Amino acid sequence: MIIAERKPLEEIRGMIAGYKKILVAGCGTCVTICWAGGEKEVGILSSQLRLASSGEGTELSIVEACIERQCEKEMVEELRDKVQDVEAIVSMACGIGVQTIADVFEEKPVFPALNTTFMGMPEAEGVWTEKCRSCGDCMLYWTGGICPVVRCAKGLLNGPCGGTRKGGSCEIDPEKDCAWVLIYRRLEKQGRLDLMRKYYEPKNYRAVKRPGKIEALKA
Amino acid sequence: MIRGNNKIVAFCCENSAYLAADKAGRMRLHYPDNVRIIRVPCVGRVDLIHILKAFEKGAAGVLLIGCHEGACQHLTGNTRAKERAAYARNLLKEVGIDEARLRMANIAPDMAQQFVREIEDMTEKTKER
Amino acid sequence: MAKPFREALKTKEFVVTAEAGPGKGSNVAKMVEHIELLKDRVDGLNVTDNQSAVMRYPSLGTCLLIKEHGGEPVLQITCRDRNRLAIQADLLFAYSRGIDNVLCLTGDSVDVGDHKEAMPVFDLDSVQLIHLVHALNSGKDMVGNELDGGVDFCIGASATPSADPIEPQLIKFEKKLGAGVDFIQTQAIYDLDEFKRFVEHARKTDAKVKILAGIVLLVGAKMATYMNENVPGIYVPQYLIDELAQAPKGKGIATGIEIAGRLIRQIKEERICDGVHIMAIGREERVPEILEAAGL
Amino acid sequence: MQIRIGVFLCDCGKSLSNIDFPKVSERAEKLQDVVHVGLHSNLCLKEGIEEMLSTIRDGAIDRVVIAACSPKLKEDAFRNALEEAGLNSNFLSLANIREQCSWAHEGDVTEKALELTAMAVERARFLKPLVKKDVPVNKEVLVVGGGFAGMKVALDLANLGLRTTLVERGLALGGRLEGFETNPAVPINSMRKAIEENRDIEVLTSAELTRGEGEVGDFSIRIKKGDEELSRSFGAIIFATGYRPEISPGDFQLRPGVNLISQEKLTEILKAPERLELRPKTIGFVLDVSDENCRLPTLSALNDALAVKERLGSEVYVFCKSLKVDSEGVEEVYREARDRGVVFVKFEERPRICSEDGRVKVELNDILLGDEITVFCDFLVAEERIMPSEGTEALSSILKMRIDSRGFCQDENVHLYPVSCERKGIFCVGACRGDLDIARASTDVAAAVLSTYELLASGTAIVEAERVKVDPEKCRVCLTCIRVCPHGAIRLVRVDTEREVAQISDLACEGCGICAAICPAKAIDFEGYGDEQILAEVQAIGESL
Repeated sequence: MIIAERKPLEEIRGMIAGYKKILVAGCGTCVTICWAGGEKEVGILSSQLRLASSGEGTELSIVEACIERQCEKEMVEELRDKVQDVEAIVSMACGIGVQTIADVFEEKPVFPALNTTFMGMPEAEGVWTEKCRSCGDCMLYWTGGICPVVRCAKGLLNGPCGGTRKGGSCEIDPEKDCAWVLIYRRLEKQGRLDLMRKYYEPKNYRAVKRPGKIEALKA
Repeated sequence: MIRGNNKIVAFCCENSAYLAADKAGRMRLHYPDNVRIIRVPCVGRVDLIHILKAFEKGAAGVLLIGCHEGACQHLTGNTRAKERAAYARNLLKEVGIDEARLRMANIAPDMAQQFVREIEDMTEKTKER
Repeated sequence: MAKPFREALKTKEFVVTAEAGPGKGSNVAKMVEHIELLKDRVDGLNVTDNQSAVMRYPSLGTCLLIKEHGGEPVLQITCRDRNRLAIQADLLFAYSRGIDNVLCLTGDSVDVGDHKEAMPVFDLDSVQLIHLVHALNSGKDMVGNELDGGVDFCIGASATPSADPIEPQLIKFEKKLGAGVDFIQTQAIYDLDEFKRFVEHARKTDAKVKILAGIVLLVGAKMATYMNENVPGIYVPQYLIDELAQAPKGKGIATGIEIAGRLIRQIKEERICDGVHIMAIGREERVPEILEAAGL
Repeated sequence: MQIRIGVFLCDCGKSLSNIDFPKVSERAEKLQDVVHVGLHSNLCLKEGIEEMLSTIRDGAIDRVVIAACSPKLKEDAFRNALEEAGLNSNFLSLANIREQCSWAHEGDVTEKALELTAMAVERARFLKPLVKKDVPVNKEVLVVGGGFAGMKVALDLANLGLRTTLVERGLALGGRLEGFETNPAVPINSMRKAIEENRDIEVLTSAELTRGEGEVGDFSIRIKKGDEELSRSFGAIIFATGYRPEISPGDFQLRPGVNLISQEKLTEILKAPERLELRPKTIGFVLDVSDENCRLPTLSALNDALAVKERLGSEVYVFCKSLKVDSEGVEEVYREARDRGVVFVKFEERPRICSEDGRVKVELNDILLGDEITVFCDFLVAEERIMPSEGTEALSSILKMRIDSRGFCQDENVHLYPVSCERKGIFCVGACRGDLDIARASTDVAAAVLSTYELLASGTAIVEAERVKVDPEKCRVCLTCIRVCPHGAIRLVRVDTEREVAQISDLACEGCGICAAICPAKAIDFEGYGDEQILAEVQAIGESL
């Protein structure tokens, strides 16, 4: 799932400065689940924007909306009526949703309210961690299902760096586990340490041509 | 422009603060009449948007009053409310509202005086607004 | 003129190298001073590459300076700041200017340095880097294109004998040996028993590899405690910290020099490994005293 | 459809003199959807209610706002009255103009009374009916732990006609009390026999819980017995997993050995005193070192002291700080021990204990004598610390219930005392929830049996259907509510062939609204405390009327 985080209010206000009527559009999928851009967050941001502009005595009227998925052109179409009445759109979706809205409503300025951060999973209530960097060349089969590309701070492929801290945490953050210590422990448990002893060639960074595009075989 | 109404909105847990308010009345512990109590089943029910809307409406201050820590009938309601209040204070700061206008307090059902003190404190704090 | 480092590795019984840390800025006067001071007393001057991810005068440039002043440079190269193209190009340049010793390192994370917002490259890791140098040595670049004018590098790698847990480190270390290295330079060691076990392990995988024990000069009890708490893979035993703590005020560094000298002497006398690499971080001018204390 | 709100003002027998009721009445009439405003003096009395009901009927009123005393006093009565009038009992909105208005402030509070009434009216406009519904509950009960408390629960429930399954991980029923010196003696053997003979109790020994799903009224439990895994359903679960004694040598300067012995070891000695080479001349007990409120260790030390006197004839010293004798019958045991010559020595500072010439030397300041004394004992019986049974943590995580900071079942929360836990339908009895003696465990059993009986006996439970409800269309299945519900009342349910959504169990829900506050999709509505209802009240604040 895509994980995002809301931008500071100041930055969002800077983008919409001068617009008097805006649409704040939430997205009901990934960013709702990661508490960044769902219906609840649309309400909070809108309320904050109203409070801030009334505090300054500027005029701002806000239309609130939240659709199922902003990354689908057809679903974004649902916003058309509301978009017609506003001067600008603040999208609370990931970068994909923002661009989809911008493509569909080309004539209106679209501003991102979130920073799209990574693909991850919920670790606990309200805590998400990055798990995949979509390298296009998955190697989880030989690392015990633990991705060194994303979970090792340096993305090393042949084992830990010398920075592993006492007990097996990462050089850059004692709170984070060294991915290679985790990989070692899991492979050891599975009796597959030979996988870790193998040499792995430098990674193919062209596994996916960027910008990526996939055309699935037609069934 | 949102006009100020000088009211204090107190979200009161019906297991503690609401009862303390009733008791204050029975004891005739007179306190400022600008407080508006909204009864909630647990202070953990209070959502960020409730707090923000109260300020949008022009409230001078917002209080979340729940049970003492460790004594929430729903275990985590009051601690969640505390975290939420801290988060809401950041949201308020972002819009230029004095964070002191939002406060989370913990009281027991029989603590009428404490309830009155909370109201008086907040009234005092928000007076020179 | 110093004897080539690779020659020393082959022929000398006890090899000594010292670390040279470039400064920030284009003024190389101090660097030159250190080079002049040390070039004839050690078998190699080993130049760090943006050490601790702090931007400095380049390793390659410093190696050239050493060459110009008649010293024997060892080029450290990390995977942090350059992708595979830049690394190969730098190596070709180095060799063309007579720099033919290279120490292959992963590199500290940019998060610990002074340009924390930089893009960490790590296109390759240290094992892959060793393979890359071998490819160049064989006259080809890493994708197999012929080189017009090959190279012949003496290849080194690092190891962390005091890491905890040690097992994953040893696996990676074995991969480095498997890739083929001429010498190993270790992280700072203080506990010789532990170090002996490490050497024994290394010899099992590669009996011929030369091992240089890392010696970091301790300047006081505070530094020792700090390193124990903050520098991964370094462990200073309590009795050494006590010894430093007992030193009279201002004499901590003297005690540190004595400790370093004692360690080196013991390594040499007991033939624990093939030499030492002295890291007198920021106090290169004290290296001669360490050598004296070690009886070298 | 047009909402018709009736506002009923009550001046509490004309006692609320700082409110100008005619003015409130006059202005309340202008509020949106208000079709009637009435002024009453004693709405809470029978006549008052009847008057209100006839007004409701005559005026075809469908939402009722009562501005009167605190809802904590008469809310239920008013709701019942609404039902009598054929209205849904949820169509009531109260304004507390007595305790929180008239009585709370000095001077005229007409404006505030008016605003409180307006808030209640605004809220009333958003009320939706709540339907009461019977839900079936499974009448079978799972009892975990076959010690004294577990056996007693099973027997008592069976006597009340509820079938139980008693799961014990050991080889046989009996638990820790077996062989324990108790006074009065606990008839473990006859209890065991009664259970064996009772057809309403199924006993599974050498069995353990492996999985637990569902909520009160419908728990699905997997039980592993040998190689077999049984799947069962229960309406309620009672935990009686007991405790584990632990001596902490760290509490003393000595390691447990010949001279410092455990209570368990003493029990062994007392069973076969003839095996001792030498009759011990002096035996000491030390209490209250790790925990001043130790009840079980105190009780057993007293019983043991008596037994030592009787069977070994030794001199007995009990070194203690506060000696908890507040449990039923313990005071008598204490008196008897004193009468029989057991010496109690009270200390403030922990005694210094060391080994000397093969005996244990206890040095302490006797606070009654006010002087240092030294006692040599042949044996010193160490106080045991009462710890949760092994596996308590695993078991509680299977059933998604919390344990307290010491690892006992049941959170340290006053609302849960004595035997409830945060999950409805799960009860904890006896020493699994702390240092409880037999008398207290028996009280627990009675409480849990009564609660279980009330919950399950009729086979159905009345709930307000969907008071807190997840809108399946809006649910994004982020699992947040499931993770945050303190009562474990929410689970994923398949709504159609493809989609699973969160669903709240009406029976297990305790109505706190934490889920509604946190749902990032705003998919959870809480009738009575829904967003639009709370915000309606907020909206009405400060509106000039």
